[in-house]
Amino acid sequence: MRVLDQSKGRLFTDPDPDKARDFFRSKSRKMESKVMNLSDAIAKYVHDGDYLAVGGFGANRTPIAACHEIVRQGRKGMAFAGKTATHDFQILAAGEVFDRVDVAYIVGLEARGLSPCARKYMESGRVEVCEWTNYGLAGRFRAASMGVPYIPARNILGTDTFIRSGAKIVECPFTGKLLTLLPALYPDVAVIHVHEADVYGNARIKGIMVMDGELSKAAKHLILTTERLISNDEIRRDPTSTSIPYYLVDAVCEVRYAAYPGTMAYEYFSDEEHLQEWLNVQKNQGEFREFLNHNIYDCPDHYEYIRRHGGTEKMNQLRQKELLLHKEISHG
Amino acid sequence: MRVLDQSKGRLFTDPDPDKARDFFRSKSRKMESKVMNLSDAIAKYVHDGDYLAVGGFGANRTPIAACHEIVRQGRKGMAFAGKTATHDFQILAAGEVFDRVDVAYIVGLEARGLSPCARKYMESGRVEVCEWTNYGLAGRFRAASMGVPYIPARNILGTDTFIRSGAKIVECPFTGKLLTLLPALYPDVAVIHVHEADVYGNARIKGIMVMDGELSKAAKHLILTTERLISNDEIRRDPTSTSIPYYLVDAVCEVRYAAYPGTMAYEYFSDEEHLQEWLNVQKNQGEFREFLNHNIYDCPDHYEYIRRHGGTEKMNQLRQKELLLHKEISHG
Amino acid sequence: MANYNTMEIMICVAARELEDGATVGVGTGAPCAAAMLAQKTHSPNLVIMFEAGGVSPILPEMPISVGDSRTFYRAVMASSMCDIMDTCSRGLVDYTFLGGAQIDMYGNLNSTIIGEDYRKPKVRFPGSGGANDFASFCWRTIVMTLQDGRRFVEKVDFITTPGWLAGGDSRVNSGLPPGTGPYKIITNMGIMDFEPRSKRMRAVSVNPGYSFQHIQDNCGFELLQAKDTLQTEPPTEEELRILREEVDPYRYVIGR
Amino acid sequence: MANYNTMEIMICVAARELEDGATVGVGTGAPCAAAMLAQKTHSPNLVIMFEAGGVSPILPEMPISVGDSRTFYRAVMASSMCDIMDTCSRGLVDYTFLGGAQIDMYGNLNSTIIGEDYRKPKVRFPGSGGANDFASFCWRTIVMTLQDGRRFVEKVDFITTPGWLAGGDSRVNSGLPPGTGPYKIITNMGIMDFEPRSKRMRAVSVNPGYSFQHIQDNCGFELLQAKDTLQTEPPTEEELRILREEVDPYRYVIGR
Repeated sequence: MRVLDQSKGRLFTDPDPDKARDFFRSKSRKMESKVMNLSDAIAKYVHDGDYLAVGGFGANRTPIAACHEIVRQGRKGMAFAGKTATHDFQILAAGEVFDRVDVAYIVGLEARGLSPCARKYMESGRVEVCEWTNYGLAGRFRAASMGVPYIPARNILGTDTFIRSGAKIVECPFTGKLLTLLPALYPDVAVIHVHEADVYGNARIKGIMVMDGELSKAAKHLILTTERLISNDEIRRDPTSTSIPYYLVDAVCEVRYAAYPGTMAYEYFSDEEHLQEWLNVQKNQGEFREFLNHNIYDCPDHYEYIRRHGGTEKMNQLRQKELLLHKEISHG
Repeated sequence: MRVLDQSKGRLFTDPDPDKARDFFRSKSRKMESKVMNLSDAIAKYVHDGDYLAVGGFGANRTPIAACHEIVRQGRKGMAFAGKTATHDFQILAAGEVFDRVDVAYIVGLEARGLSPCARKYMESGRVEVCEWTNYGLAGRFRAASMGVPYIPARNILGTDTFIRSGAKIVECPFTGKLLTLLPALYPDVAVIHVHEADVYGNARIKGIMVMDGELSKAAKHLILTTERLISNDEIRRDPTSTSIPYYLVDAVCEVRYAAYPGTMAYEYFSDEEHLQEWLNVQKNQGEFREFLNHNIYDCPDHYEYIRRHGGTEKMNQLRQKELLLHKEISHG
Repeated sequence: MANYNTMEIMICVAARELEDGATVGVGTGAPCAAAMLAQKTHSPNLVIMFEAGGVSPILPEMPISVGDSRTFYRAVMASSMCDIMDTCSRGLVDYTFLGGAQIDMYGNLNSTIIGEDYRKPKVRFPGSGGANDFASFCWRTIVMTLQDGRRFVEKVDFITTPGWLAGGDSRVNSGLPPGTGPYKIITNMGIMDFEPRSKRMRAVSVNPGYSFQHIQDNCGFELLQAKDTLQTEPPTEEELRILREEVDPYRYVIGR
Repeated sequence: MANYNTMEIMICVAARELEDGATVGVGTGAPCAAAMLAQKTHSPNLVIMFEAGGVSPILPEMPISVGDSRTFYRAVMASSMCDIMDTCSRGLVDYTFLGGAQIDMYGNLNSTIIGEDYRKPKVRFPGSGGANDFASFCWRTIVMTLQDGRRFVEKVDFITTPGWLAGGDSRVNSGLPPGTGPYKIITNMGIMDFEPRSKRMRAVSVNPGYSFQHIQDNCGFELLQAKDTLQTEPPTEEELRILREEVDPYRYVIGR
């Protein structure tokens, strides 16, 4: 099983499972309340230079409130997992929070277009990049979640994506086939937004998990934001529905609408107008600075951000849209 | 990444993902009714010589009805995944259905004791064995489910379990650590018992999944037995609760109490008296033959087996026990 | 003959490639519209999978994101990225639809950077997303893109997503699963496939109003031409009606 | 002094090893009883994990199987074997309790076969189950077994589950995660640990009514003896009351 090809990208984290084991050995397993406010959680668990990953996909179930708070607190020099990072990416890029990125998908907002500020930052030469794919990053989290230094896969073979990754290509000792080895990625800290959590961090996600199952296990520290706190009794009533167990979790922050202006399945649909405003305002540097002040730097918290964008009334409209009630209403 | 140690066990299946891909390429993805009776499903998808795996763990959510039917139809020369195989194992051993076994846990019924007939068969020299562990077999299914020829792990190192397995030990090219490589296991056919399924095979399991998520994806053919059929509309009402998607499934058989005399979580508890009867009767060869005739060979189907063991009244008692109602009743 | 625009013909032509009972991994936009159109015309049993986890939803409208809640609306399963991509890796997914900023004669796609200095690119694009994964695992990759000499280039600046790599047997020799690879390229001017031995791009069908020369003039490398180049059937009235009224009534994809 | 039987003292002694807030992977029977007893005495926050997927249930009674519905009754999560064992592999699980048909001076366990011909064993036992996995991954392995010269053997017929292998550094050199290994052996006669350098089994505490010599007489290899061998505290009235009334009222494990 020879190493046949070596990539040129740099690993921003150590894939050594024994170093991770030493960390996890000392992590508390006590079932005690971890409820705190978001700004305290970010202050406590997100540090300059840390490797950060956030949950969700695109602007869906993405912890936007946490991204704002990280920018507001002025974190710098972080590494970031660009795993279909869209609106989260442009927020963090606007704050120049990171200078190293593992890329699967960045700078774009899917069908909505590309983010000028994110592109400019990525084209500045100030950000070190290592290239992966969505499944590649998911695989790296999965390797970490399994406590092994890598898992094999059959993607990125033959491409420049491989050359600019930190993967290796080897020959399979069972079959002789060429395999990509995806090294484990243990983020220092991850933030995942969930539908429901108890005070200990037992949490439920409804709908697609994306790669948050793997991420929640790979991360050394894990902050949950939750649409609502629920009782431990309710968690225990239906253990099949638990998506994330409490012992992975360091902080539980109840932040309603924390994925706004993105979508939270079954709760609220994305605010497409505000997302377009985000993209449009970036064309003018001064306006963008003012926009960031208004929405992030001078905005004390997510409640105020929601208030500035229509508050409960707007959230109700987005809920109607999410539940497709707007169609029934317009037809009714 | 050299191969440092080579085990002596034989792989009963080919870990080549491309051969599996060729099979899966031709497997139908049409969403059409797959409802059939269990004996037809076993006749159609379980063949002499095939590699068989069954779902559940111990005598919990194990497809006992299918095991009876396989013995009743006289399958021979099969290979079997002995993944905490307990009552299922002694049934299949009584029928001498298999002659090759991947072992994690066999011949025992956990706290209930060891099965004389299963031990005798395993000590006869007529069964070829390859040694693994529970996580080892789960890892082999996981590798298959990922479409890769192996996954790395850190178990079975240093032991005779490794020597008698079909694993390899290599040096990790990222960390220099020694790793076990667990080769992919694609069973020819698997049977999994579920709580609810629609006619297409979209299925829900309540409570622990054990390794049935991985197994359902690894198996080339998959037979579901289900406590009850539900509508596709109900499946689509709550896609978060789907455990197995229809495109993995070849046959859907509604068989109420199909895990009896084992436990089906939230439905019925195990019939410990009948399981003890199973163990006790094996001490006498003639009595055991008669017992097998009564319970399997001369028993047309699982409905009759249930009828011979107390029918609906007994099932109600086991339901009360499962839901701990017997405690409330005795205290009431 | 019906009136239609560039996007409409591409979507209609792409939809025809998807036979009933097939599985397809799609992104949002044109690929999703093509899959929806196929479902509503000749392939009611087409199984649509989204990389973020949605399996076989009953799409109430065009999703905006590959992971938005529409992608698992009344789905048979709301799963995960690993589950979907594992399913592709196991060989259960027949088709995928991709695009890219650049494509070369072997169907290799670039969606990463333009420029020569990787560390300081002239233009930074999003990167692979799930494209490299889908193209590595799914049996047949279909590319939908506009016919344009700046897109169809001699050499892509960066191979984000594998096509036939350097042609011939190079793709299978790289370790990518045998039997996979680019299948068709669908543009506003025509349909290309790949010559079986060399794996070079080859025009096989020309859209109404265009000739092979039009396609070649809007292609930055020498195109092969199939012996019997076909005329692409234009979108039917029925295809257009379903596309406009049922698939994309708000004209997110087909434009206004 | 309270009356107690062999099983009761082993369970009480084992329970004391589990500090509050620790995680423990347990099987049914005595290990589960010990964990439940610890929860109900000094370790209310002890987290019990079952290999089939149950996490931190509120056990209404002794489970019969590691996978029966009691193991996830009012649990915080009903998970899977891969999830539980991955969690062990990541280093999040502190303790595991194991048994076996044979154990040697390095704490290696045999639960596979007795006999010299592997292909036709004299006795076939169940095999590893999850024991090898737990012992490979969890930080501290505790073995509960009866003190018996046929169990404590010079050389086990088959190393199913790793102890310190050949002693010294051989365990870590085999690639097993550093910092893991057998921690204590709890028998009806006493408690053993392992001498830190040689990794040979060493008596550290003698149960009431027994001496070191009793233990050595019921051990098929030479035992080391700790400098200050302790007297094991017998089960307290309170421990026995909780064990008999709350943990195992039907006396499944502690016997009648």
